[in-house]
Amino acid sequence: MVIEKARVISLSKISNNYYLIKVHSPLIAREIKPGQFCNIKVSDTDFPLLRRPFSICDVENDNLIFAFDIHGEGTKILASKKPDDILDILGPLGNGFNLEGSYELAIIIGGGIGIAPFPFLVKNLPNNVAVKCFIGGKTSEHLIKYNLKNIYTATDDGSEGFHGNVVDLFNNEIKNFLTKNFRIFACGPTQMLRSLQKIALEKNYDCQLSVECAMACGFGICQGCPIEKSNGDGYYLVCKDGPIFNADMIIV
Amino acid sequence: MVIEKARVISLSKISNNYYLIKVHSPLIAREIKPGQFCNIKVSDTDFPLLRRPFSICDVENDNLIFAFDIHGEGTKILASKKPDDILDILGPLGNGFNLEGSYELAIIIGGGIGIAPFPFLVKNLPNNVAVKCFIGGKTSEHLIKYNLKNIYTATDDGSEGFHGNVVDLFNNEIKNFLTKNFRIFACGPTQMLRSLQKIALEKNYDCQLSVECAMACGFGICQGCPIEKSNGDGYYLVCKDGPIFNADMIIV
Amino acid sequence: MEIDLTVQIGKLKLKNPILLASGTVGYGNEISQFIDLSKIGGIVTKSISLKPRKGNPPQRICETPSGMLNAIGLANVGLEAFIKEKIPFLKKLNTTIICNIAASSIEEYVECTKVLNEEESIAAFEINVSCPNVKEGGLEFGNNLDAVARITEKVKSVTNKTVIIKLSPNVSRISDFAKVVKENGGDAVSAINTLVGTSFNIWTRKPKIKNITGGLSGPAIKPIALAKVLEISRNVDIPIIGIGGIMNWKDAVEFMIVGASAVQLGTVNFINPFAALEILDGMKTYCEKMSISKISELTASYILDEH
Amino acid sequence: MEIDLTVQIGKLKLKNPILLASGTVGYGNEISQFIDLSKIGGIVTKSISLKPRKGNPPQRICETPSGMLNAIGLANVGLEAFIKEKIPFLKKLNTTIICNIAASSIEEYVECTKVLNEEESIAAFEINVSCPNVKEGGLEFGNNLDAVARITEKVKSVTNKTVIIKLSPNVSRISDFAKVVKENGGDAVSAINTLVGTSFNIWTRKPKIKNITGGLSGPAIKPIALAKVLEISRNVDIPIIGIGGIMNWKDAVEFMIVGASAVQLGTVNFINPFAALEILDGMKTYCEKMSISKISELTASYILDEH
Ligand SMILES: Cc1cc2nc3c(=O)[nH]c(=O)nc-3n(C[C@H](O)[C@H](O)[C@H](O)COP(=O)(O)OP(=O)(O)OC[C@H]3O[C@@H](n4cnc5c(N)ncnc54)[C@H](O)[C@@H]3O)c2cc1C
Ligand SMILES: Cc1cc2nc3c(=O)[nH]c(=O)nc-3n(C[C@H](O)[C@H](O)[C@H](O)COP(=O)(O)OP(=O)(O)OC[C@H]3O[C@@H](n4cnc5c(N)ncnc54)[C@H](O)[C@@H]3O)c2cc1C
Ligand SMILES: Cc1cc2nc3c(=O)[nH]c(=O)nc-3n(C[C@H](O)[C@H](O)[C@H](O)COP(=O)(O)O)c2cc1C
Ligand SMILES: Cc1cc2nc3c(=O)[nH]c(=O)nc-3n(C[C@H](O)[C@H](O)[C@H](O)COP(=O)(O)O)c2cc1C
Ligand code: FES
Ligand code: FES
Repeated sequence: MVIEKARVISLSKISNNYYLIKVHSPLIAREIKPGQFCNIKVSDTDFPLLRRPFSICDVENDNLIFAFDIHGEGTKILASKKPDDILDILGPLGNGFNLEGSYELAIIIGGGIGIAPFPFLVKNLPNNVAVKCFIGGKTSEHLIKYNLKNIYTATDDGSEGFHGNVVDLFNNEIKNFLTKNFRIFACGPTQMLRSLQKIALEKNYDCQLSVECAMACGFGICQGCPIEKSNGDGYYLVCKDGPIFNADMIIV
Repeated sequence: MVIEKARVISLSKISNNYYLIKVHSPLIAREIKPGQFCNIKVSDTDFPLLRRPFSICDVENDNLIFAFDIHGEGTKILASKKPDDILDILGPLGNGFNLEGSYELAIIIGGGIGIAPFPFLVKNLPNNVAVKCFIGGKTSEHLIKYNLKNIYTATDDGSEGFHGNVVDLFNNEIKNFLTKNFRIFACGPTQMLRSLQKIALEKNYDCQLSVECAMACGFGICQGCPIEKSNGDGYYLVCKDGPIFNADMIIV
Repeated sequence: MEIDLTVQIGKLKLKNPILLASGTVGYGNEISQFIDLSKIGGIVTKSISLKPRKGNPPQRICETPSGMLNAIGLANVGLEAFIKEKIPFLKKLNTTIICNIAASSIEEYVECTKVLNEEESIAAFEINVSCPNVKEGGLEFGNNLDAVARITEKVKSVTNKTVIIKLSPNVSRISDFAKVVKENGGDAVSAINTLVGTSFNIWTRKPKIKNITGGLSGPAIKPIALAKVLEISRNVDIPIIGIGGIMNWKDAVEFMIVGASAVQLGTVNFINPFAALEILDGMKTYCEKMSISKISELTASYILDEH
Repeated sequence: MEIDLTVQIGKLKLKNPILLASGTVGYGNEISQFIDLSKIGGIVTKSISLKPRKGNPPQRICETPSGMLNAIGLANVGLEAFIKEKIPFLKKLNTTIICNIAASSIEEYVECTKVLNEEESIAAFEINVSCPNVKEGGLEFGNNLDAVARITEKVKSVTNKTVIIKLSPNVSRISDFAKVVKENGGDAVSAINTLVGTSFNIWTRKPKIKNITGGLSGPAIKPIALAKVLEISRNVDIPIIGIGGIMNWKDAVEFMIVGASAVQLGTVNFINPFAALEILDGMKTYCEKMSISKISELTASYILDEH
């Protein structure tokens, strides 16, 4: 965990209001693992006050790549960055995905910007593991396929792929993979994670969820990011104990 | 008095930490008179909260030119503007210099960034009026001669011209002009205006001072910018009754 | 879709919930060069005192993070000049005029109200008991329940117009003050006035504001103001005018949701004199989106899943 | 030039005036990965209560203009685990440990202090009477002079270590509270804790913070905090630890000028975990520039030309 003043290399708009930002950040690039995140100060003034958390989307040598959509003030400022601007980045943070254990197939489920952590995850999967990507979005405009393969798409408006939400799509297709020993990696809106969690628990699938919540510090000192333990005994901290949790650990 | 979204045409560093910014602002350009000022929102966020007042330095057709130095957050942001950025400008504000009446010679006295209002003033003087400019600064680096002629310089460190402050320089030279019917226009640090005012009142010179003070609105609704009347009966508002006052009207 | 924007403050019916806050638009003349004041709910005049006040010496204001401090010192033309010089102009604006009164004694409040009550053009009174400069034996009226009770009762006894008491936020339980206002016949409360703050120059070690302390306003105080309005709304049944850090229509809606029947815009006028109309438009669009036909339905529409 | 950075808080001597505020650095382990805590004045632990508290459900925090709201709900490991698990680590940091205690009854304050008094590594106690969650019959201790008086007196009676009472800013006259602290034997006060605030989602009409209201911290509250510290400094002769919105060394200096003997850094730790050391360096340079040989000379060095 370090703070690095990272130089912006490029900012590109991938579609709709989704952006990719690439920054030179060797120290963090060396350390960071799939599913971890960084907490970024998007301005060098006190506005906005807090850092903004973003999952690591991809790593190219000494460069970090983040995928983001414009949500409010902070991401608006981030989207206005130009090459050679400096970003103050705190990371790597969080636990990251658990890639250990025996599974032949990685099933990725991402809703909207929720695909952000997966390009880097796919890169780091054991060689013998196959990948299927389920990607959902409001419209075809909202589907992000950056660096992903074997893609099944779902759109709420039916403008591309399955007409409906990505969890239903997954639920329809899963029968084709039941023979395989698979692990699910999912990230997206809370609603999506809830419905997926329900299925995963019923069928008790091996399933890891990347969750989001408001954060101040991102490294465990403010206790601002609780998520309820399924065992009833209090809360985990999303920034330290998460953001990746097995489906059976938490109440999304 | 209007609010105009003005496009930045150019930003140039003239010396040390002095800058010129040129913006396309036809409505204000048509209206504004020498000695008036504009209240500028330097960002499109709520930080910094208040507008920043700047004297009109020059007008070229539909363009306004402001001269400024980096003082704090607001001017730092202003100095980071790039062509095609948009500035939110409120103006013209204030009374402006009084150019009426009979005088053959305009004596300009400016300290540091205090010369800002004078290029535009000189342009607008009656043709038959001659001009002498007394310019002071900490060092030669701090002397701004932009669009000014007939210049007498003074520096605190003696690195250029008279070794001392610009008011003393003026006081030494004035004997050469006493035959003439002159009017003094001055702008600069409060200390400078005070010492000049003292002389002007003693010798009762025709003298107009451009004063500064903290402002919120710039157009008379907050009452945040008082300056004491010399007649003891309360305060003028610098933004409405000023920023230009005859030396005998106020207590600087 | 036609949205009913009118709101009721006691006997007073406003065209819409947007008011301009006292001391932030003087007597309307400058701001009226930017916006047609007949389009908004009304304007609250700069605090009027019996005699003219020249106000505090400079420096009166300074900027703070997302806020500003002011110590204007209630500079105002005084009752007489207000009636002679200001009211005639205010009338022409054909907007609702709420006259804000400040005083240093209960008698002065009563005296001012009596005189101004004769002015037909004045629709209501806002009694400023919360200005840091107004003291009674060193104690601020605004922080003293008995003083607020007496002022409300005495002022009400000399006018039939709507009386709004402007509360101080510098207290532990603002709802206790709203309660005494109600008990003593006050028609409404406005909350909040500025919070006491200061700022020092570290090189001179002197206060940036000559008066040493000033009143903090602007976005910085919005969360505090919202909590005060919500506290009143949950504890006292009295119309509330919400004030504090409103910069855009979202902020105004937020104040109505937590309990305000109308809102006042202050500091934002200094930065964006068009704010009042922009905010009004934004609120209309919001009501359409949420298919709210009467904007007054927004008031205290908060949803709290408690216990 | 060698500058004496030490400051005195009652019997407690600090290496320098920079402390980390309660609840903003947990028990020191995470932040110690960024800065060497032995270099700063000390660390104030997250409020400890007799029994563990799991804290409030999410959402616990939200950002506001130049500030943030929090309602953590005093989540903490409880007295026993604190002693068993946290103190051993804290010792290793060799920094001054100030233990912050929160409780829901006077007895609980006394009980906690008694037990923790045995821990040599604890240099002083900061008694949090000002946490919005700590109530006595619905009334906050921190807003009740008698309660603060009794807590101070009772806690002092069971320890000889320095006792600092952390005051609530949600009161009319904070100096009255500092006075009773002094009268009842308290060694110092810290000011301020967070201000009550709220924020609502205008689309769901629900509070952004599950607890409905939260505590406002960050730069937004700095002018208020400075005014509170100045008020105490001008009215009561007791050491003050200044807290509220400190982001850089200038802010820290400003707090000392208005009366603080030391300062605590809170919210800034979340944004810049190096802040404590950066601020310390900045203060040293400032002292050199101003040729101040003992940093304690800064305390209450304000210059007010009054009347
Ligand atoms: C572990 C983690 C990983 C994330 N990864 C990504 C990513 O890879 N790409 C991406 O686009 N977004 C990601 N997010 C969400 C991202 O942090 C928010 O979109 C962003 O903080 C919004 O800031 P804003 O100023 O634009 O929005 P505003 O609404 O103006 O922000 C206001 C406050 O709310 C917080 N906030 C608002 N929305 C969220 C949210 N969904 N999650 C957490 N905090 C929020 C902000 O941090 C800020 O403190 C992630 C969030 C977390 C917790
Ligand atoms: C009528 C008028 C005309 C001016 N013309 C010019 C000009 O042509 N060129 C130029 O460089 N400067 C000019 N100034 C000064 C300029 O407004 C300040 O330098 C600027 O506001 C500083 O803002 P900041 O955020 O960089 O500094 P900060 O110190 O960060 O500003 C903090 C607050 O203090 C106020 N403030 C700080 N210094 C001054 C000051 N000297 N006068 C007024 N307010 C101040 C700011 O407006 C802001 O509200 C003028 C001021 C006035 C009143
Ligand atoms: C410069 C200034 C002057 C003010 N003068 C008065 C006044 O005379 N009477 C009064 O009741 N309130 C006065 N106020 C308080 C405002 O009416 C309002 O209550 C406060 O500013 C909070 O709202 P805001 O954050 O939108 O500015 C003044 C505020 C400012 C900033
Ligand atoms: C997330 C958070 C948790 C806090 N927890 C505590 C606490 O447990 N006990 C306490 O006395 N103060 C607590 N505080 C208050 C701080 O110690 C400090 O008084 C306040 O945040 C103001 O300082 P700041 O503006 O520098 O943050 C907390 C503050 C924050 C932001
Ligand atoms: S965000 Fe601060 S503890 Fe998790
Ligand atoms: S700056 Fe507002 S009245 Fe002059």
